Amino acid sequence: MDAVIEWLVAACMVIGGVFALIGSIGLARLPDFYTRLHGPTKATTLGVGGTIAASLLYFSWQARQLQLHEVLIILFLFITAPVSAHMLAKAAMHRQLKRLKGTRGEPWEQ
Amino acid sequence: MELLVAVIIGVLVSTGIYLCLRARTFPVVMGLTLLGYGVNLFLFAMGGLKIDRVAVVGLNSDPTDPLPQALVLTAIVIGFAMTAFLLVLALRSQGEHHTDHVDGDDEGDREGRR
Amino acid sequence: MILHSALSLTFGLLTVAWLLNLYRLIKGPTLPDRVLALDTMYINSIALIVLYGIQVDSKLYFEAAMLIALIGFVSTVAVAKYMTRGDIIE
Amino acid sequence: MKRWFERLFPSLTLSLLLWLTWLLLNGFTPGHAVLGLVLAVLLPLGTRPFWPNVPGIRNLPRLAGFILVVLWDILVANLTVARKVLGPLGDIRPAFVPMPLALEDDFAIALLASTVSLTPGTVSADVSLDRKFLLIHALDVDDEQALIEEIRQRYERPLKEIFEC
Amino acid sequence: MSHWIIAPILIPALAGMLLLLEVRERHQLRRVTGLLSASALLAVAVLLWQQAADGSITVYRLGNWAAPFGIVLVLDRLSALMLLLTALLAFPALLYACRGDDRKGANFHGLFQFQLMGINGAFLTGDLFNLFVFFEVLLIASYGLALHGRGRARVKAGLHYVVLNLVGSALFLIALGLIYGTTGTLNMADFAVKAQALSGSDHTLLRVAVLLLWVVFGLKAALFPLYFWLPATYANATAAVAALFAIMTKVGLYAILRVYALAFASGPLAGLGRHALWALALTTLVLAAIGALGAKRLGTLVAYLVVMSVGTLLAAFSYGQLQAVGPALYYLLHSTMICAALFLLTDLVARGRGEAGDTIAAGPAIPHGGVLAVLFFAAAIAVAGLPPLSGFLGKVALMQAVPVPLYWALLLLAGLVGVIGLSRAGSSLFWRTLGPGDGVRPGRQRLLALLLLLAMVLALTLWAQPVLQATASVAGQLQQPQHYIQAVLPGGAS
Amino acid sequence: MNFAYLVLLPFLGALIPPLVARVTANRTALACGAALLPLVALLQLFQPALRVFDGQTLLARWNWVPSLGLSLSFRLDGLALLFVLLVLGIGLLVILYARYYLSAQEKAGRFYAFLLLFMGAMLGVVTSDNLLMLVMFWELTSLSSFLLISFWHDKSDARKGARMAMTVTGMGGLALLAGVLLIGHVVVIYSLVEVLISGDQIKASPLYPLILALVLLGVFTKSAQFPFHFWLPHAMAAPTPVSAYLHSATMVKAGVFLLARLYPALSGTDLWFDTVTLAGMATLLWGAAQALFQHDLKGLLAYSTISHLGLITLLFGLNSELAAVAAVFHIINHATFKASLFMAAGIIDHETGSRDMRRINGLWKYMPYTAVLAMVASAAMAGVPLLNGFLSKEMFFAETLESSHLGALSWLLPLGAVLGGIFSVAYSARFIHDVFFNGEPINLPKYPPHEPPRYMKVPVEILVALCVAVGVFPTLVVGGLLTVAARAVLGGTLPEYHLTIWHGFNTPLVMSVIALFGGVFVYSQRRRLYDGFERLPKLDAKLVFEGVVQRLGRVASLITGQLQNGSLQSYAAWLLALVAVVLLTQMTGLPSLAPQKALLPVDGVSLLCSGMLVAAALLTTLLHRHRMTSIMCLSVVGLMVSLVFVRFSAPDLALTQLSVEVVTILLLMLAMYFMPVRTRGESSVPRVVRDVLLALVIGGGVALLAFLVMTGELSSISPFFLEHSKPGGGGTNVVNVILVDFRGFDTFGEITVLGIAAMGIYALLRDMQLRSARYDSQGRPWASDAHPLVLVTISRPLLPLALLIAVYIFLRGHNLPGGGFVAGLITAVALVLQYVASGVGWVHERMPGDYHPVVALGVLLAGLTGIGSWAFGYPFLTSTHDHFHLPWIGEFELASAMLFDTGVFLTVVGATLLILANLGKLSLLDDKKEGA
Ligand code: NA
Ligand code: NA
Repeated sequence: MDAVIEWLVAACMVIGGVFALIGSIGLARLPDFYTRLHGPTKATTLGVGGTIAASLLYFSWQARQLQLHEVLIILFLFITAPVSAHMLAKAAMHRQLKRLKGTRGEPWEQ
Repeated sequence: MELLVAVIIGVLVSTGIYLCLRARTFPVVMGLTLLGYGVNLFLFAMGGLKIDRVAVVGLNSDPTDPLPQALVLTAIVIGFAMTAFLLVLALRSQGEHHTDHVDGDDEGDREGRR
Repeated sequence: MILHSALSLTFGLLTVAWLLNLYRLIKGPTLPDRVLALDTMYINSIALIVLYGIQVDSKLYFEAAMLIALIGFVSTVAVAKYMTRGDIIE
Repeated sequence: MKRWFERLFPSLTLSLLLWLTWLLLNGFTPGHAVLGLVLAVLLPLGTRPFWPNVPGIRNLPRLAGFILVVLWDILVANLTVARKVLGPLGDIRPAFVPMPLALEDDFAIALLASTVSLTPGTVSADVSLDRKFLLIHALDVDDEQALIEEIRQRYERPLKEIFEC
Repeated sequence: MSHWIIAPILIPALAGMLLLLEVRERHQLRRVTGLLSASALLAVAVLLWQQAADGSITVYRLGNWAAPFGIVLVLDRLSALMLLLTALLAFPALLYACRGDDRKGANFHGLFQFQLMGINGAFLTGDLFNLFVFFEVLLIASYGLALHGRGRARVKAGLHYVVLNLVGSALFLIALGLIYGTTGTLNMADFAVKAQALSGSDHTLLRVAVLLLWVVFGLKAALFPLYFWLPATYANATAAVAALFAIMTKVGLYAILRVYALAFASGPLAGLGRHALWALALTTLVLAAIGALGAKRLGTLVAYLVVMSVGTLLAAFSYGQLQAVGPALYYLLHSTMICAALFLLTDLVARGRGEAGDTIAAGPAIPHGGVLAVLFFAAAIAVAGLPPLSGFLGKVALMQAVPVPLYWALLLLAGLVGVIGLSRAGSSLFWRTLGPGDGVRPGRQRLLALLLLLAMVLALTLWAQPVLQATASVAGQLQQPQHYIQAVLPGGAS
Repeated sequence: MNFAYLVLLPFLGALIPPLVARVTANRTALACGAALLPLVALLQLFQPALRVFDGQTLLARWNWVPSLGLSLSFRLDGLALLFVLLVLGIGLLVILYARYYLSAQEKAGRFYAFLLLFMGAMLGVVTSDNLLMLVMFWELTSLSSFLLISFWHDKSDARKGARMAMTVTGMGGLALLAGVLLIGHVVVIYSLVEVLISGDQIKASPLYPLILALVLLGVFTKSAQFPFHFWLPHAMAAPTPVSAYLHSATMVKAGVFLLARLYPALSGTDLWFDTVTLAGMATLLWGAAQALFQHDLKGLLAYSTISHLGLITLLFGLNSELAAVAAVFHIINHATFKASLFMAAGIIDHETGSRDMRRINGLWKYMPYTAVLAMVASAAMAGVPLLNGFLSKEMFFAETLESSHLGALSWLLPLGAVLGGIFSVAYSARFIHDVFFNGEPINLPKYPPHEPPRYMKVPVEILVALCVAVGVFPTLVVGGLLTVAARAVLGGTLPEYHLTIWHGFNTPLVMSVIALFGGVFVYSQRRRLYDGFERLPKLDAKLVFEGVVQRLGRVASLITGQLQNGSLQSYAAWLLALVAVVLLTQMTGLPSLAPQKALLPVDGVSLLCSGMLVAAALLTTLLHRHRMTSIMCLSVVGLMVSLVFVRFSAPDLALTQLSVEVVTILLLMLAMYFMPVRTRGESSVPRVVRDVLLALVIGGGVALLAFLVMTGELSSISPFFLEHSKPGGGGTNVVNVILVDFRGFDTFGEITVLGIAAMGIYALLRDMQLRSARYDSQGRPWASDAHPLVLVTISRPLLPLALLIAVYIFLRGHNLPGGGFVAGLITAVALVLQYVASGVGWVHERMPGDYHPVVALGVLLAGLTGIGSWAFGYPFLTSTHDHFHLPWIGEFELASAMLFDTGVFLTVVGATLLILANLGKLSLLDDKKEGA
């Protein structure tokens, strides 16, 4: 049983790390600001989510008792991170940042 | 690790001091903030570095020195108050002098005039 | 044991992520890019702190991570608002 | 009786959320249950003027379903977006997609915008000043209309049911 | 148990908070609150001086924690004397401000009270980090006060003052860190004990720490090359504030004296930095005299006189085995009072001359300037060290105590420079008149405040002997740090 | 009545004239008021004078500052009596004279007050038994002289003359002070009683040359001895009564008085002879020669005074007892004839409106009576027989002949004396001839001149009468006084001397005759001499002095300007350079850098984190001109520092740092609205090099210090805290217990700082004028959406959630990381978020916008918690804590420290909001956005 949980914790952790990395790769690699904006959402959701899951499992397993308080981190992040992204998108549109060629649709006047 | 922290402190203090010596209020504020970080870390380091030895009674057998931490806390708060004051003062100065030069005149570098 | 390896691996992944954030922060080219990079760095730090908690088997660092999750976005919002309105409190 | 209850809990959802949060943080002990309850009453009461238009939840089971859907979408979308990010960049077809809003409540609109942003691949970039449109930036989309329809189906309609109907 | 010892901190703190609570800007109420607090402070200071005068050292353990673990307040003769001086200065300064200057900006009375709290705290505390905290209290309040009112010059000077002191605070923390890192304590008495026992690299580290402390205190005290901020700051501050600031440099001097007397008057680290302080003090004296000679405004001239007094005092402090401290403290009392009086006088003159202000040049005649001229003449005599006022007595006392030709020469030359500068200023301001101007005559309340300060100078002259005996007793106590240490650490060092 | 009270009478009397002047403008009444107390003093002097004539020395003494050796000690011996008589007698005459001299418009009350002030000071000088007291009165004479010279202070000449006089004599006074202190150092006591009998001790002391030099500096400046004579002619800008009184009869005699006074203590050495004689001779000749060429009546008299003072000095310098007697005698004589001459000059000035002898001619015709008086006095000055000047000059000639001190060059002395005599006769002749004869007056402002009012002549008459009386009956009139005075000077025994008019045909008489005829001859050659003098380069002492003072001022300004250049960068560089010096000088002596304990191993994450921190710090610095980027980099630094705290077991610090970080960014953003976004580079290369060097030295030094401390062993007071935290403080989080209990007083101060900062900021922000940018950094108008829907809607319900977290953080703080400060910051940030999202107006509709009371309540609560412990008999801030048990809920603990922490919480919330909200409101004053 312990080994299973240990593997589970490890898996969650690594998944989290991988998605955090992918998000940051997106941030570094994607061609314009608007596409880069999609990167961090990964880090937020699955990246942090994975590590939180790992932590949750780990401490519950350690204490032999469900420890859910880490969920709050995810909760807060889910509340706040979209606001950041939204505001940044507005800022970018206001600044009329260059879009990737071929982007369909128009950003709005701010 | 101690060396690493020492280097960090050194860099923070150096950059802080360099910025404090600039001619505009903004870099001075930035410099004082950096200097503040450096000094706080310095003060923090005075108790020695320990990993995962939080000074909570009953958690660790060999807890870290709590006193420098308390001092740094006080220093952080005071530093924040001072930074805020300086920043507003910088604005005030700019309002009065119509420049953000620390000496209130915008004739560029004073050394040229000597 | 597996946990230890996984921790090391994840730490490695996160630090590489950090480096990429720093790269974007330096490179820019625009201010929104930099703010985004900083924001991401903060979020990656949450993961890092949580992992560190697992590593040292301590829950004392949880609040730090929670704090970032709760109020870290305020600075991003402030900068974003600064960019669009100049005036963040109006 | 009812009015007394409403006055004590201007928003039951919020109070519940606070109480749960408190218990999550401190553990499920009797003492904290009481203290959490006190806080769950006092804090919303004290900050009542600050959230004038947060609507009550009319359909709790629908909310649970909605959350599950979103979580599932996040998981799936993450995988698709990961492929895009790691794959060749020439393939991606980003677009700004203005989506007409059926929601009328501010809070519901904000929740929709947040949901859109949370699911990888889309970011809600703006809400028109008249609250009639949501501007979505999508990382890779070939049919804007399909995207709009999907969002409408999976998020907007449930939200409307949860808050407005 | 007696709690009087903490009253000099709590009274202004309480008054400050009440003033902060008073949001409706009822000015008379604010003035009454401020003046009541200042009067109460004066009463308490007298009481505490009486308590300390018999040589007893009172220790107040905050939180009931024994030194060196908790913070202690220590009342000895030196701290009692400084408290008394502060209270004596604060009342007239506040009285002066209450004639209208207090309304030239927000929160004047609150800031004034907190300034007093900081100063008194610095004089009372027996803990080095707590000293830092009170330094910050008095600094942040002084920033606010220095900028009270309007004016470009004031803002520029204020900015310089603030930035330099922020750097100073950073240095202070470094020094404190080193002190803790080497001696493991923050209590002054405990530090004095432990400092003696250090060796090896800790010894060097402690030297650095203490020298940094001297730099920090020197910045507050306005020592060369750290005084450059002072003339502009003081000359541009509101008069009552400048008058109160006359004590500020003395806080720096006090800190040097306190730490030095406690830990470095004897033992293996004896005389740490003494020669450097001596040299810098004399340089300060010279440069301040030069500054006074070249001053173009009366306010600037007075500010340089403040710096001159700092050089004079610090040189005396750093001479020999503290044997000149008694006379130096007398001179400290004198110079604080007279410089404060001169700042007020400068303001009255500037008001009387209207547009011309305190510029040392021909200007409009001062309405009813005769009184001011007489007072200026008297104050000039006192500050230049001419007979028969306390300046002369102080100088004689210092010269007798510090028989060093260079010191004598510089002291006398500085006096001469004072005579030249003040006579030039006085004859320009009062005599080179260009007919009536738009100035106003000095009001009664302001004159009263000024007269109170001058009366103290007169008292220092008439009762020079008892005062000198008192300062000698202060010095005597300082020369026996073991009593202080014994009182703070009855069970020995930690 | 004790004679010492006499000295105080004039000081008291100084109060009378101003008081009288308030009642009446009557000049006679004023003069009477002024004369009253001096007259009383003079009359009261009779009794003590008799005792002095009996050979007694009267002493009186009050303690003042015994620890300085300063007492109010008075002595009345012969010398003092002589001077007291001069001061009071001539003083009264001058008051009488001034009654007529001053016009009705002049502020006579003030004049008399100053005059009496001087009189008191001068009496103090001459009756001092304590040398320190003597110096005090000495300086007082300078000060009162300053007031009197500048009596007509709307005249530039008067002001400058007064300042010059005071500067020169004041400087002398300071030197004298040093000299006196040195005497005190040698003799231990400042009383003349001791000093006068300790002459041998003083002269044997290695300090003697220094003492002599300093004392003589005082003497020479006061008595206008060459080369310090230049101030005296310019003091003639004073009203003539002042010139008559201070600058001929009394004050300038203070110098020679001191020579006489200290004669037993200091004279008798070669050094004394050389300096005093030489200075006297130089002054005698220079003054006499200059006097002849003065066209100003008072100028002539002034230089003549200088010359005569030189004569007296020379006599004292001769180290001969008889010479000293002659000197004292000449002091008396000079006082009488010179005072009367000044008064006469004043009358002439008064009646003609001019003092220029080139215009004043032939006054004999218009004011014969005055002319007679002036001519007699002039004759006395010239040393004409049957007048007092002749007698002392004879003695002077005789003494110069007696001295053999100069050896083969001894003849120089009589030669100089005769030369001086010749000039003396010449200028006296000029005074008589050029004024009263020599044709008709030219172009006088007042014409024709008349005799002055009757009583204006009385003082002159009295003085001239004295000149004649002494000249004819010396022994009778002045013999006794001279004897006692000279005895006081010489300290007991007197040499044999005879005050007779006729000593027979001897060399001095021949010298007198030569002087008389030579003088007349010189005067007859005046035209040629004047022409020659005109061709000499002129040196106006006043111009020179003013020039020197101004140049000093300029140089001083220049030096000051160099250091005090108004540049913050330079001030900061000085400060930091001093720190660098400390570090460089002290760190060289470090014994070893080897760590004393095992170092912690480095791991990859820490290394990378540090690397990023360093990079971010460097970037913050390098990019500081691109301000927003710099701020972003600074944020990274802040984040990394927080992580360092996490890493090294300081979660409390991490929490604090993180929340402060957010508030700081808010602050910076608020400020950036008004600040330029970018600036150009403006530091020169040398400046950058300097700053980099300073930064490296200090940064390196601090790093080294940190390393040494971290790797050293430390035994500190901390174990106490770990041990007592739970039992004593009732909390397990030791950091928090330190903050709210062990060192709660620090925290009390700290929150006070925060509160004050908020107050100060509020004060600064009020009526601040700032122009905000109308366009963003790229020149576009600002976006129109001030309150984005998503932000607004999400922020609002976040508030209760954040408050809940704040409560959580607050409550656990005592036992686990957290506490009032962090809780306060979370609350503040949540509230500020409302401002950011919904605007000031919206927020203030929902809660009061003035945070002053919150701050005050916070600090007050903390303070009152502290005071609360008084009720239990414990000191301020003593904490208490206890466990409680509630049914159903369980065990919980309450500590008074939590109340204190609530104070912290409130202060932080209040202060942060006070700062941020008011800074935010700043833009409301500036209506930049239309339709926003
Ligand atoms: Na604003
Ligand atoms: Na003539």
